[in-house]
Amino acid sequence: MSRQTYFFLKQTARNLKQSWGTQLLTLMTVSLSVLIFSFFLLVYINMINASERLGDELRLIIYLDHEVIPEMQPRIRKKISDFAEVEKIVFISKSEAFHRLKEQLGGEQDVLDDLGADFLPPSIEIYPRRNLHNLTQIKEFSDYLATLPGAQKVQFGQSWVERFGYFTELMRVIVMLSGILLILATVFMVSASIRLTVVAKEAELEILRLVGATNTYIQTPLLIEGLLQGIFGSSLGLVLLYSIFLWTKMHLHGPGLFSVLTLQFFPVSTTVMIIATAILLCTGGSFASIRKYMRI
Amino acid sequence: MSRQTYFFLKQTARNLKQSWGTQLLTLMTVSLSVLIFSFFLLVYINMINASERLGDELRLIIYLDHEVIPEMQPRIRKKISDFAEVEKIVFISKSEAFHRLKEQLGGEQDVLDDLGADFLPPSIEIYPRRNLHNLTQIKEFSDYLATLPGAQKVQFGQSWVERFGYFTELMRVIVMLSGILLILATVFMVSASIRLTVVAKEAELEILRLVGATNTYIQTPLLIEGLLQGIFGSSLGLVLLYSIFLWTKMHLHGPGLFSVLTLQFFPVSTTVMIIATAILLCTGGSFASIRKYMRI
Amino acid sequence: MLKSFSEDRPFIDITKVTKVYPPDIIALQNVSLSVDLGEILFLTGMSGAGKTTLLKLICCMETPNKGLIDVGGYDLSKISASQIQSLRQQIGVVYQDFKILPRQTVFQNIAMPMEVCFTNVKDIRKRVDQLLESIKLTHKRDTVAGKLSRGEQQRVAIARAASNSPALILADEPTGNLDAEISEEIMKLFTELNAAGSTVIIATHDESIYRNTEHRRIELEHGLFSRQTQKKQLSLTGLMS
Amino acid sequence: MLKSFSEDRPFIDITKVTKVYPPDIIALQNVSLSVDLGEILFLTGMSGAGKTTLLKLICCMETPNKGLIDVGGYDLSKISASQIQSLRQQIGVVYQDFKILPRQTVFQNIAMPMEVCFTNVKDIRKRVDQLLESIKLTHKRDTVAGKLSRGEQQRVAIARAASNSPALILADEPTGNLDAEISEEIMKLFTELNAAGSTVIIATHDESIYRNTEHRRIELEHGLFSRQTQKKQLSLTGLMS
Ligand SMILES: Nc1ncnc2c1ncn2[C@@H]1O[C@H](COP(=O)(O)OP(=O)(O)OP(=O)(O)O)[C@@H](O)[C@H]1O
Ligand SMILES: Nc1ncnc2c1ncn2[C@@H]1O[C@H](COP(=O)(O)OP(=O)(O)OP(=O)(O)O)[C@@H](O)[C@H]1O
Ligand SMILES: [Mg+2]
Ligand SMILES: [Mg+2]
Repeated sequence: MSRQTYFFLKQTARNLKQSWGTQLLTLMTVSLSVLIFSFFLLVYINMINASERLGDELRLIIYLDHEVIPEMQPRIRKKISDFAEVEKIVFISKSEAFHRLKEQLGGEQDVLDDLGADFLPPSIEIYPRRNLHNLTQIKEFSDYLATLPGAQKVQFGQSWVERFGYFTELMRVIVMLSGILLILATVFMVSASIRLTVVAKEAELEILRLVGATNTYIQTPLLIEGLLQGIFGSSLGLVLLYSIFLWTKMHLHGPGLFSVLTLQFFPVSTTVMIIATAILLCTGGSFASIRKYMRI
Repeated sequence: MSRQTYFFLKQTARNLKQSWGTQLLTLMTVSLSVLIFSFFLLVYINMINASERLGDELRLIIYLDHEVIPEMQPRIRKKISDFAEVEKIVFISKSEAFHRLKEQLGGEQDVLDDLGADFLPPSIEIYPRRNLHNLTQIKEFSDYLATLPGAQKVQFGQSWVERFGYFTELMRVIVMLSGILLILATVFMVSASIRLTVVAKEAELEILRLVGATNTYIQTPLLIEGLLQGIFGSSLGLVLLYSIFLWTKMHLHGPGLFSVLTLQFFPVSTTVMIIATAILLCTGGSFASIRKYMRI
Repeated sequence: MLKSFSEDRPFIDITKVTKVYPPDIIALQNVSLSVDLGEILFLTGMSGAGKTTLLKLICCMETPNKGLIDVGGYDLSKISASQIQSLRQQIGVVYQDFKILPRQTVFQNIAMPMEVCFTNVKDIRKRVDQLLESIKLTHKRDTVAGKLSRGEQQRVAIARAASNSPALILADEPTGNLDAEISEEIMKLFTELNAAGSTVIIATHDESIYRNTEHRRIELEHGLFSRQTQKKQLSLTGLMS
Repeated sequence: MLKSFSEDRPFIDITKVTKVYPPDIIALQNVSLSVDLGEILFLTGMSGAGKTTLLKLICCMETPNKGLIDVGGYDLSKISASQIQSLRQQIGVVYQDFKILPRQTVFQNIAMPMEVCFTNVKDIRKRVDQLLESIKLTHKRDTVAGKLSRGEQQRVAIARAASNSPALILADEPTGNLDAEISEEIMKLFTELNAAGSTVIIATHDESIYRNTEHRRIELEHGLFSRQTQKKQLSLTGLMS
C-alpha cells in the first residue's frame, strides 16, 4: 500500500507538472464558479435579511370610534391573532395619541394647547409577523381588521409598502434569474474545462487501459486532483468573495445607513458546505467524464 | 470567384455537418453569454430609470420666519440655482401651508378650524435636478439653503433619501460586481468553446497549411461560421431575454406599481449593437485562435 | 506467467472466429488457430487482410461476432473487467500506430506498463535502461517522445511492449519504419524475450525478418488463412477453415 | 510545373545545410545535394539519420540553421508566406505519420490538395477515382479514414500526395506498412507520376523497392551523406560534404 501511495502521489505530481496550464484553467474555473455562486447566495441572504429588517417597520393602525377598555383587550388580541400571526399589538388611547402628536410637532406643540387632549381618535397598532410581506396579504389583513367592532378606518403606509414590496419583488426576480443564468454559466464552464482536461488526457487514458491499469490506478490520481482543485478553487473563490464583501461594506459606509441594513457574510457552516460541494463536483465531474474509459 | 464561393459554402456546410456538436455548443455559449450580458445591461438601464423616477419625489423644504414677497422670489430663485441646478422651486405661503394640512387631515380637518390660518410657517419647496442624488450632496445643498435669509430650518425626507440612496448604492454595487463576474464568465465560456473548436480542427488546419491552402481558403469558412454563430447565437439570447422580460413584467403586475416604475426593453439600436458585437467577437475570436496556424 | 494457465493446453486457442466491422466489413471469417506457450508465430498477409484485427481480438480490444477465443486460460467471451486488466498486464503489444505518448519522455513511455503493476522504482530504472540499450536509444532516455524520428518512436513502442516481461507479446508490423540493421536487433530482442518465456506473435510484411527463421508462419488473405508453414512441428491446430 | 523555374538549373539545390534541433541534436550536418527536374531519388539511411528532416526542409516545414535551399527557383530563406503556399501546392508529401484526417472519408482526404487549388468538382472526382484504382481502395471510397487498416491509410496518404499531379513528390517511408505486392503497385504509381513530369524523392528502408532500379540513391548516416550511387549519370552535384 505504501508503494502504491507513493506511486499515486508521484503520478499526481507528474500530472500537475505536465498539464499545469489546463490545471490552472480548471482551478480558475472552479474559483470563478464558486465566486459567482456564493456571490449570489450572499446577495440573496442579505436581501432577505434586509427585507426582514425593513418589514419590521410595517405596522397597521386601526382607528377606533371609542376607546377599548382594558378588559376587552385580550378578546381583540385574540381576534386579531386568529387571522394572522402578529408580533405585537399596542393599544393607543386618545391621550396617548395626543402626546405622540405633540412630540411629533416638536417646537410647534403649543398650537395644540387649545385643543382638548381627546381630539384625536384612539387606535390599535398592529406589528405583523415577518411572513406577512406580500401586499395582497396585508390588504386582506387590513380588510379583516376593518370589520372589528368599533373600527373606523385601517391605515398602513400603503405607498411605502407598495414601493418596498415592489423593490423586494423585483430584486427577488433579478436575483432568481441571475441565479439561473449563473448556474447555467457555471455548469457550462465546469463541463467545458473538464472536457478540455479529458481531451488532453484521452490518449494517456486509452493507453493506461490497454496496458491493464486497474480502476484504482486510474481514478486515484484524478480523485486527488479533484480534491486539491475543489479545495483550492473554492477557497480562492471564497477569499475573493470575502474581499469583495469587505470592500462593499467599506464602500457603502455612511452615517446611519447601518441602522437600516447590516451586511452579513456566510456563517462557517455555509462556507464549509460550499467547499464540500465544490470538491464533490470536481471529483464527481472528472469521474463522470472518464466513465467511458472505465469500461473494459 | 463563383467556383470559390461554391467551395466555401460547401466547406462551411461540411464543417457544420461534421462538427455539429461543437458548433451547437458554441452557439449555446454565444446565446448564454449574450443573454447574461444583455440581462445585466437591461437591469442596469431599468435601475437607472427607476432611480430617476423615484428621485423625482425628492424635495427640500425651507421653513421661513416670514413670507417671501413676490418681488423677492426671483432673487432667491437665483441664489438657489446658483448652488445647484433645480427642477422647480415652489413658494408656499402660510395660508397655502394651512390648506395643505387641512387636506392631509381629511375627515379630521375641522379640528383646525379654531386655529388661525397662519399658525403654520411659510416655506419654499425645492425639487432638485436628477443629478443630485448623492446623500452628501443633498446635505451640502441643505446646509447651503439654511444660510438663506429668513431660513429657519431645512427639511428633506432624510430617512427616505437615506434608505433610497442606500438601496440604489447597493444595487449599483451588486449590478457592477455581477457585471464583472459575468463578463469574466462570458470571456471564459467563449474562449473555452473556441479552444474546444480549435482542438477539434487542429489536425485539419495543420494539413491544410501543409497542402498550401491560402489564408482566404482557411479563413473564409471560419468567417461565415462566425457570422452565422454570432447572428443566431445573439438572436437566440435576445429572444430568451425578451421572454424573460415579458414574464417579469407580467409577474410583477400589480395595482399601482407601474405608477412608480415602468420596465423598459432595449431600443432597437441597442439590440442591433449587441448582435453586431456578438458577430465581431465570434469571428474575431476564431480568427485569433487560429492565428498560430496562419504563420507560414 | 498467467496463474490460471495449465501447460497442457494451447496458450492461445482461437476457434472459428468471425469479426465483422459495421456495417458489413468482414475482417476475419471463421478463423481457427492455436498457439503454444513459448512459440514465435509470424502472421503475414496483404494490407487489409485482417492481421491487426486478429491481434486486437487476442488482447480484448475488439470482441468477435462469432467463435471462441481462449488466451492463457481465460475464455474471452466470459472474462470480467478485472480479469481483462490482469490479462492485459501480461500482454505486451506493439501497436501498428505505436500509441506512444508524445508529451512524455522515452523513459516514462517505456516505464508505463511497469508502473501500472506497481513495480518498484529501482527495478523500473534497471529494466528501462537495459531495454534502451537493446533498442539503441540510451541517448534519448529523457527526450520527449514526440521529438523522436518515426523509427525511434517505433523502437520505443517495442521497448514498452517488452518492458513488463509479459507472457505474450503481440507485435504489429514492428519493423515498418526500421532499417535492416536495427530490424535484426529487434528480432534478437524478441528471440531473447521468447527464450525468457514469452510467447511472441509478429504481424509483418517484412519478408527479411521471417525468411531465415524456422518459426511457424500463417498467411491471411481477405480474412481467411490461406497458407501456413509449420517448421517446428509444434502445433497442428492452426488450420485453414 | 513551377512558373518561375528555368530548366537549366537543378530543380532542388541544397548547399551546405545544417539543421540542429534544440537543444543540440544535430539532424543534418553540412549537407549538399542537387536534384534535377524529373529525377527519381532514393534517400536511405538508418533510423534517425536525418531523412525526414531533409524532406521537411525541402517543403518548408523546418528552416535550416545554416546553408541555402533552393526549390524550383525559390530561395527558401527569402520566400514569402504566399510563395510558400503556392510552392506547397506544387509539392505532394507522403508524411511518415500519414497525417490523414481520421474523421473524413477517403475521398475527402485525397481530394483535399485539389480543393485547396479550387479544382473543379468533376476533375476532382475523376482524379480521385483514378487514384483509388491505382492504390486498390475503390471499395473504401466513402469509408471514414480512421476505420481503415494502417496499410490502407498509408495508401490514402500516397494518393493524397499524388492527387494534385505535383511538380515534386516527397515520399517518406511510403511502403512501411505495405506488402511486397502493393509496394510494387505504389512504385509503379510513382514511376507513372515521374513520367508525367514529377520529380520524386523517396526516403525508405525497404531495400526491395530500390534494389532493381537504376535511380540514384543517397545514403545518410548521422546527418551526413555517407554514400551515393549514381546510376543514371544525371547529376553529379550531390556530394558527400
Ligand atoms: N522535432 C524534433 N526535435 C528534436 N529532435 C528531433 C526532432 N525531429 C527529429 N529529431 C531528431 O533528429 C534526428 C533525425 O531525425 P529524422 O526524423 O530526420 O530521422 P529519420 O532519418 O527520418 O529517421 P527514421 O527512419 O526513424 O524516420 C533524430 O535523432 C531525431 O531524434
Ligand atoms: N474500426 C474499423 N471499422 C471498420 N472497418 C475496419 C476497422 N478496422 C479495420 N477495418 C477493416 O477491416 C479490414 C482488416 O483490417 P486490419 O486492420 O485487420 O488489416 P491488416 O491486415 O492489419 O492490414 P494492414 O497491413 O494494412 O495493417 C480492412 O479492410 C479494414 O478496412
Ligand atoms: Mg494492420
Ligand atoms: Mg523519418
